[in-house]
Amino acid sequence: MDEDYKVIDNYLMIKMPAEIDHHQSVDISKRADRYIVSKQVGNVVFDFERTTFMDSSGVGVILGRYRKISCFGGKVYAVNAGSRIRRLLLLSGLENIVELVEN
Amino acid sequence: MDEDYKVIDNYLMIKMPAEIDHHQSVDISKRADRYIVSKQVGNVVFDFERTTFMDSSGVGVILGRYRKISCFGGKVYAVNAGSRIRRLLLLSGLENIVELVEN
Amino acid sequence: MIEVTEKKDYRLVTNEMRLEFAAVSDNEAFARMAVAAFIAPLNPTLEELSDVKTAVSEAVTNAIIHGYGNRGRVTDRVQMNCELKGSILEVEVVDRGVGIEDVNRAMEPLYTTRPEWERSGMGFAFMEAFMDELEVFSEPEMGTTVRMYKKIGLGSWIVDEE
Amino acid sequence: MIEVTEKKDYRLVTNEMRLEFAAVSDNEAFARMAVAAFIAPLNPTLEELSDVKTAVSEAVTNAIIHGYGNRGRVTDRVQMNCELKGSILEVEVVDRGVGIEDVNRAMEPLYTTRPEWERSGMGFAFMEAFMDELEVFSEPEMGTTVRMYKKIGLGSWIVDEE
Ligand SMILES: Nc1ncnc2c1ncn2[C@@H]1O[C@H](COP(=O)(O)OP(=O)(O)O)[C@@H](O)[C@H]1O
Ligand SMILES: Nc1ncnc2c1ncn2[C@@H]1O[C@H](COP(=O)(O)OP(=O)(O)O)[C@@H](O)[C@H]1O
Repeated sequence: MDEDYKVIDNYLMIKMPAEIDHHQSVDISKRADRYIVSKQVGNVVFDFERTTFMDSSGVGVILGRYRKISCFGGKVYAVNAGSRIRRLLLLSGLENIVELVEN
Repeated sequence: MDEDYKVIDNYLMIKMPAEIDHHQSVDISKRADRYIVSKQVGNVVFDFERTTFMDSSGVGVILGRYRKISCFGGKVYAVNAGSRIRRLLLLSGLENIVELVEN
Repeated sequence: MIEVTEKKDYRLVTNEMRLEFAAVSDNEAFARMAVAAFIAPLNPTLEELSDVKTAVSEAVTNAIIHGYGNRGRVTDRVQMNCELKGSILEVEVVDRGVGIEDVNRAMEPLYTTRPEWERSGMGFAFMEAFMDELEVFSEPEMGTTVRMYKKIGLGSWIVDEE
Repeated sequence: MIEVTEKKDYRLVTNEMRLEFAAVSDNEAFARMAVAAFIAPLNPTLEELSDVKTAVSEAVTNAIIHGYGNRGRVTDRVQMNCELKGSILEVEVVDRGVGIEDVNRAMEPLYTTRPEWERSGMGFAFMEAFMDELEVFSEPEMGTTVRMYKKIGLGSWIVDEE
């Protein structure tokens, strides 16, 4: 839902859904890009507070946003990423791409 | 588990499981009857506090205990029965057999 | 006699699954969780979820204990076929077990052939109470098919029928 | 060539289910909930549950989007067969889609033929990471079978193999 997307200064904050699979990912990417383009945000923050499941499709969403914004110097951040999601990011080699924000 | 079965005076109190289907019912009836016989209890109290699912097998458990104890003047009671379980009991015509205890 | 399998018009079907599982009592819970997961995208109410799970639990339990005589063999199979046409759920539970001699009698509330297993005789009555429609096809020695329909969620009852 | 179907020794099988569903993306969640419900009686740890759900989600997603080209047709079918031998889970995900030209290459981490769909190329890598064993059988134009094994819960790894 759109209340899960908030622009604060130069940051797009996305409250990720409970389950992030291919079905959900398509929708997240589409919405995120609409904000990135229309509000000209430079950075994206993924909030995993609610997330209880993620597969490699979620990795694709993060990588895809990174590719869109990194050429303009933007960064991607992950907040509330539990040990499971950290492990998926590590396995995918995203440790140098996603900045993990400790809570 | 056996901590779900307690004898207090002449009452066997059974904490019913989260899901009461045929698979579970066989076990409940067996355990209950062991207590009824060995401790000579006259009445049975079914506590549905934890129960989120019940099908007609649960009706069979209640009826079965009723048949075992009613000839000696015993009664069966239901506590913490939510609207769903009340509806199942009503549909099965158990309203005159089971005493619903309000909490 | 009513044909149990007919040619399907896939233009109306929005989702479908066919599940086959061993006739063992662990799978009673499995089957109702599977149907619950299948209808989850329709955003069913809690009551609709309970209704469907109860009806499926009754039909699957019957297949396992009556159809296959409660013998717990992994090679005895129960089928559960689910289909969505918009917001209409169709569930079919099929066994190749002993079948039912007199379906009308079997469907009477409180009628059971297994009082010694503490069956209450309320299985078919619950299926009727909690689903919108119930059909039972059975033949002795051939098996039993229970077919049930229910409208889920907020959609309207729009099944084209010719 | 390795045979995908072989004669089964049912003495070792403690439970089995075969699920067939439409290749639509709603069923990614459905398939992983179904496998979770199937292994529930083994009392899996939360980590084991996540591992199995992730691996199944990868395999089923691949069948839907790569095997059947993401076209969302209800008549395209994915099969998921699950079997328990004691505490060993076997999951097989089968599609009759386009198949894979070079399986070894497909299994390399980060390799994907669909960067335009933002696939990360980590699907097979996750299946390998989260399951104990992974086998992939595929033939162009015939389809793909992914078979995975994992020991669940506290039991020991006791599969007789001849
Ligand atoms: N799948 C089936 N195969 C054979 N017999 C069945 C089947 N389902 C129901 N029956 C018969 O119908 C009777 C009534 O079924 P039901 O209303 O579900 O009550 P119950 O399961 O409590 O006996 C059963 O006792 C059984 O004789
Ligand atoms: N079921 C399948 N049918 C056809 N091709 C497949 C299938 N599964 C995987 N592939 C091929 O293998 C590649 C790698 O798969 P995977 O590691 O899961 O990564 P991804 O799904 O992110 O592309 C895919 O891009 C695709 O070309």
